[in-house]
Amino acid sequence: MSIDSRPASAGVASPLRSRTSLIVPAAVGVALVVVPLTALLLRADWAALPQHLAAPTVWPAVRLSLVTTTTTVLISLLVGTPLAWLLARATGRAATWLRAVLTVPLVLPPVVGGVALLLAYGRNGVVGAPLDEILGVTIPFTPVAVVLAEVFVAMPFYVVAVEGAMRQVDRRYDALAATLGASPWHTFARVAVPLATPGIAAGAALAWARALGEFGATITFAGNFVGTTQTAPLAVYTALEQDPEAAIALSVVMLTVSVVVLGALRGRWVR
Amino acid sequence: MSIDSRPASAGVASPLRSRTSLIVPAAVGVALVVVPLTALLLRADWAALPQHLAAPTVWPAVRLSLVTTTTTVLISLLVGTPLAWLLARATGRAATWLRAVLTVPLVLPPVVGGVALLLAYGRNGVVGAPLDEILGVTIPFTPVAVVLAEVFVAMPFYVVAVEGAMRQVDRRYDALAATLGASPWHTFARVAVPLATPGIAAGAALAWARALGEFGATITFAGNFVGTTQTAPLAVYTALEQDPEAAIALSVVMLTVSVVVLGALRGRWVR
Amino acid sequence: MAGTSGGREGLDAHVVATRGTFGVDVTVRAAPGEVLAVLGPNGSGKTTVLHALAGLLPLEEGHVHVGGRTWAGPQHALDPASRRTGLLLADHLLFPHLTAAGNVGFGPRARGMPGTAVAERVTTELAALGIADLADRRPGGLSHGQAQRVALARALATDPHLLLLDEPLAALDPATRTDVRATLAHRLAAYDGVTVLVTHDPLDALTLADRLVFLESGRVVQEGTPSEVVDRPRSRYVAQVVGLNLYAGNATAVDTVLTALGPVVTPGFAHVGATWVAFAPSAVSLFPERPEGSPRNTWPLTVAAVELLGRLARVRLVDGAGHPVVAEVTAASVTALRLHPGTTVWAAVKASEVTAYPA
Amino acid sequence: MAGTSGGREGLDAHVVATRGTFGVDVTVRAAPGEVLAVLGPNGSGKTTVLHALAGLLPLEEGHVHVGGRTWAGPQHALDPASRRTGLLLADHLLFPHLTAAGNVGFGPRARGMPGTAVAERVTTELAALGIADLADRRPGGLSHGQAQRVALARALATDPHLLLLDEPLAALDPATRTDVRATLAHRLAAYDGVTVLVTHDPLDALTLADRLVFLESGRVVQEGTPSEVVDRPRSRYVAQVVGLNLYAGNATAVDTVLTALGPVVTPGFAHVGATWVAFAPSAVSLFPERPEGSPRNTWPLTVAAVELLGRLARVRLVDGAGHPVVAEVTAASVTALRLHPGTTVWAAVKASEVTAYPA
Amino acid sequence: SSAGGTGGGTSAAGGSTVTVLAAASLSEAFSDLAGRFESEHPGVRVRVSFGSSSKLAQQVAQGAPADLVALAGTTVLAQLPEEAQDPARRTIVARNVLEVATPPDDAAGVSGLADLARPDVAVVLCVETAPCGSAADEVLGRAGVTPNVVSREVDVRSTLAKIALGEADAAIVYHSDVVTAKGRVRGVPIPAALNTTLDYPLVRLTDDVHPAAFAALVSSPAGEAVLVDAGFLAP
Ligand SMILES: Nc1ncnc2c1ncn2[C@@H]1O[C@H](COP(=O)(O)OP(=O)(O)OP(=O)(O)O)[C@@H](O)[C@H]1O
Ligand SMILES: Nc1ncnc2c1ncn2[C@@H]1O[C@H](COP(=O)(O)OP(=O)(O)OP(=O)(O)O)[C@@H](O)[C@H]1O
Ligand SMILES: [Mg+2]
Ligand SMILES: [Mg+2]
Repeated sequence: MSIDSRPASAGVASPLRSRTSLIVPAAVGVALVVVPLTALLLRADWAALPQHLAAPTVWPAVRLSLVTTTTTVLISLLVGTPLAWLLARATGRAATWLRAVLTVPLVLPPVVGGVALLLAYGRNGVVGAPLDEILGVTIPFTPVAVVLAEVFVAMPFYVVAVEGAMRQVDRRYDALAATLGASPWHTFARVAVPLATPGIAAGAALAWARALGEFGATITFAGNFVGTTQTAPLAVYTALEQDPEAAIALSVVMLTVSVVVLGALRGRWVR
Repeated sequence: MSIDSRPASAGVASPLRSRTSLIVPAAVGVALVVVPLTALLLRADWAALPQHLAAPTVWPAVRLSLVTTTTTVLISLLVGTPLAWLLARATGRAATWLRAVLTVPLVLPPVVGGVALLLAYGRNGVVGAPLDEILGVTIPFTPVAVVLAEVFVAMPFYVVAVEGAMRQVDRRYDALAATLGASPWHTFARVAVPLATPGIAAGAALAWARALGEFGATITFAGNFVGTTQTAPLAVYTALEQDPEAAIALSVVMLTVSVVVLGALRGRWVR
Repeated sequence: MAGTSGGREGLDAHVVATRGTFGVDVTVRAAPGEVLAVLGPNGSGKTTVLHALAGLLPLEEGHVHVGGRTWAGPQHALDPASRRTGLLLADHLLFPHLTAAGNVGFGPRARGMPGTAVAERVTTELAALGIADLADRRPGGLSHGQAQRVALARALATDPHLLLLDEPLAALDPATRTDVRATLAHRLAAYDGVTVLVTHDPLDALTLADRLVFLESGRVVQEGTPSEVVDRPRSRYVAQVVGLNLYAGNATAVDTVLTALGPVVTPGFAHVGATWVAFAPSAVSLFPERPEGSPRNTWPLTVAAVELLGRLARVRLVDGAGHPVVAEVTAASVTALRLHPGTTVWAAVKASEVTAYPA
Repeated sequence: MAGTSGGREGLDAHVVATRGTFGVDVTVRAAPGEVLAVLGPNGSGKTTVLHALAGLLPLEEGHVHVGGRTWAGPQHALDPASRRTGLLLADHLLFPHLTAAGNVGFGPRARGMPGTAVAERVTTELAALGIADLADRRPGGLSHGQAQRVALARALATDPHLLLLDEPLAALDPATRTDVRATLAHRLAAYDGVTVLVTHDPLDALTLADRLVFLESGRVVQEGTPSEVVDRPRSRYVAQVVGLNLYAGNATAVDTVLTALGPVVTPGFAHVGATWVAFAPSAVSLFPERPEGSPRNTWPLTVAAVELLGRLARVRLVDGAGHPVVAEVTAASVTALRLHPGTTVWAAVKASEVTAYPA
Repeated sequence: SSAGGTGGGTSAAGGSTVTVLAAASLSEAFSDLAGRFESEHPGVRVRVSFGSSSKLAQQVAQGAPADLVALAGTTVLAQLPEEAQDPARRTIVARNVLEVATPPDDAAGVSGLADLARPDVAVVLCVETAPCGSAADEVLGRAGVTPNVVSREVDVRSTLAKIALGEADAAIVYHSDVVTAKGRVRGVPIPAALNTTLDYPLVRLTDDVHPAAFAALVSSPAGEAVLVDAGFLAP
């Protein structure tokens, strides 16, 4: 029997003071994020915006960003969700340390992350060298490198967030599913994933956003070639060197796109 | 009555195939992260490590990073937790859009984030100008600026992750707490926070890691002054210019610290 | 709990609320200190009414007045935290992160009671329900019945103005149930607020309640004191719960009522028209042949089911048209009469064992 | 469910397990098709035993053999998914994200049944329990009793080799309970696996079970067929559940047993030494003065509590040393004798109403 | 008395500080010079922040409390506040020329600009908007070479990383970058006729004494020597 979540209050809200003690810090939190964004919007050169957007590099960069970030999120979902689930239910030291290792890309300055990717998948890399010699495949300077860089940087966010959410799924549901004959996979797909949906949505949003903003690892590992590896943030950065106004205009557009995408998706997805 | 979570299986694990279908993608996920890190470790110049670490800029940078990231996490906890809770329980369009706006700093290329912070809190900024004129306080190029930059970049990760976790807290517990006379604050502090602990821990880890790795916004907004605003990633960046080996050595140390901190903290905290 | 709550004017509520496609429209009233038992089939809206009283479900219409104060009215509704209710939910919902003591102390602490007073109160409440030794256990380490007692203690510990108990004793073993029922009876007798008790157990209702309210499909079908209800059930469901055979009929003569079973002879009554006829299962005797002699009501029936309850047996019978009659006979007669589903027997009820009252 | 499960050799289990500081050490055996009811006070380990059988709690020692296969032994234990159990938990735990139909179909689907067969099976199961109309409802939209029936359907839908039911009927209203009990009795009669049924309701146990097992503190205190247990309870708790007064005593003469209440005269028996003495509450008559005449057992007692149950009343009495006696009298006698806590009365029990059997 | 910045300068109570913003490529030389200055002027601290020139310009525009800013190239001067653009406030302290960089093993066998046109030589250049990028385009145009460009890197660091790790076979960077890379890349000079020069202006944002002294040190022969050691040409 569920308790209805609509508040019964039609008017009076008596514990106002207590509500204030939540709203004030929350408002501070909002301000810390919103004030700089507002400043950016206030100072943006709106008149020149159409002209900035007409630049030939804009559309390829936005398209590449959308494609690669979507791929990154899909990879995270496919590969990160089982990982998060196994970690959430794992006990013991090995799991603890694996968990910590997976957070390393969050800590690594992205540029160093890019170097690490080069050392791994580059022409002389641990994996890249045999790949080059045997299959003749080179990864750097291709869109695949962009995706690899984004996955490296963003998937850990997804895994950490989803693991937290999966941990919150009552273990009794797993156990019950097992008695009903559900294999681990069935339990994962039919019980854990649906019950952790809010966390998965949050994790996907985090990963998508992080991938969309990814800059350092991409530039170092994938390079910056219009149409192939120049994502939106690289375009912004490139513009920043010469014309900060244009860069700001571009980022404002990027933000708008992301707010709209996230707002629309999450509003539909969650709740 | 809780179901014991220890597996009853003493040996045989029959649905092996099904377990494999979880383990294979999870292993791919681990590999995507671990391979580049391993490459980094393999290529690091271990012999020169002590010498690199003895550089006079290392210790101030590490100390500043630890202080500012800890502050950032504390601010996120204090301010972001109520925010996440209110968002998790809010309905309606306003909440949906606020949620989307809060993810903007994840998307913003950090350098643009730094510009936004300068536009807001710089001496000519929207908030900074009055602050300077009235109180004589300037924020940029101080450790406060480092914290502001880290909060701007990292807190959204915390809020998004914790909101997901809070959503998963059964609403019936809130309702029940209310009938027991608990004010919103009491419900938040005594029910929502403890029940969402795994998510909060995950969120804090994300925010801490993101803050520790933060580079673009900090260098733009706070500058790169040894001892005052040069955090570990900035030190790595500066070293990278002259001596990539030293930079890699430094990052390896940074990683080790972060793995140890996260491993130890989360092992104790969660579970 | 005596003297702690101000229920001078008791409870006066008219609850109109919906949950999905289901609606309730129920009026409940009780004087201060009264215990109101709410009974009814599964899904009849009992829990829904409790939730509406607690403020967890908004009223669409109606009002809730408790102790002279308006908790909910047409304009205005207090939120759950501002109502002083003690709510026990059927699926107890203990806070999983708090110990038994933490759960029981949650309400007092939330209402600002100082720490030492809370600890004392918690000890008292747990001891009264025989679970003092479980104080430091988390809900995960409690059995079902233990958890339910903790939840009961939690509801009682808030000094509520309105105590709302949803199946408080359902998970208790019979011995504990007797003890807790006695404890609860004692507590409720000393309590000057109103208690609304949802239960499926007629024993709980009869021993604890001053008045019974029966719901079906979100509407009240009968209410009254226990003896009124037990003596004169007015719906098949109520009759089943209090353990009577009940038939609607039409009074045709001073002592005969025409029912679906056929004419039933009664000790006599003083009215005409629609009439209820009731008799106890134990008043039904079964015979292999049509009996001669005093019982004036006899019917040929077919056995539908036999339930053995130790030395007694409950026999469910139906007439040709499927109207049910329940008989209670000794286990010995079951063997003697070879009663099993399908057997045809004669049932007899003395006129003096039949009650008849206007519908 | 007939013929679907291979419980040819029934259940043979010795469960030694711990949960925190609590341990169970229980042996349960049942032939194929048998229904075993497990009863016992709250916290006696009933649920713990079920969990161990289902594989949710590891055995520390012992074994579980079902239908000739070893589910758990000293070396080896199947995980829960590889055991074919149908488990109903006391706090039903429906999957909140699935509809009633989705919950019931979960097991069949997990075991690889094709979609259309699942849908058919689900419809059948829900209809049998009278909740076909709730198929598309999520657990949040079900009442407590409705949810319990869905959970029961879910357990039954898996064609288990071992059916484990933890208080399956506790949340049902009396009318539904009777119906579901009948349905269940029907199902279980046709089922060739073993059913272990945990319940607090003697009626469930007596009507559904072939054998009863009573647990206390994680150990078996009595087991046997319903009539063995009802006739000859061997612990105070068992006696209370089956509704008898029980005293341990010592046979001193051919027809007298020395108990805590004093000497009790019985119809006679053929042994000496430790003896149980039992009589029903309804065999106890109450008198304001010491009665003369046939009853040979009389004691002066003090009323501790009176529970009115409609036309009947249950009176709890204690002797000078606090030994309890329960009497069942008519509500009329309660008024006539002015019975209320503190009244002193004489209780009488005819020797012919007393049962005595060796301890 | 200031041009765009007030600086932490001598006006600050208790010990004076000179705050310098410098282009990342100057970091080794300016760290060295700051140390020298501090030992010559006890009680005066020199704080140097390194970053990309455009970022530094932006920081100054937003009121960074700096006394001096040293930029790579003169184009970003336009982003400085108007007062700071006064030519009297700046001195050119160093110059840089372009050079081809290859991995140390030079597997592709690059011996001059012309080799960059070979299809088997993967070339990385700085992005057009960065000084090293526009300059490289200019040089290549002058030489009539169309290279096989695989990436236009946003800064020198990532350009050099590609060469040092062998991901690309050749790049065009500044001579000082090759010197700073200390053997991890090999430099191939570009003939002066084709080459271009990048000027490093040092802009005085305040008029305090210590900053002026530091600026003087940078322009002094000793300062010049340090800069030349770091791969720059004397102005
Ligand atoms: N979302 C919904 N949509 C449709 N009907 C609903 C919804 N939620 C609840 N109901 C129905 O409301 C009715 C009342 O439920 P309630 O829990 O009040 O019953 P109850 O009398 O407490 O029953 P029980 O004895 O089983 O606890 C039930 O029939 C239930 O199916
Ligand atoms: N973590 C723990 N530490 C100590 N004791 C525990 C723990 N978990 C469970 N117990 C105890 O184990 C005992 C057995 O519990 P179980 O649920 O099996 O009882 P039960 O017979 O099913 O009772 P009920 O009729 O109330 O459902 C209980 O007394 C409970 O308090
Ligand atoms: Mg209910
Ligand atoms: Mg139990």
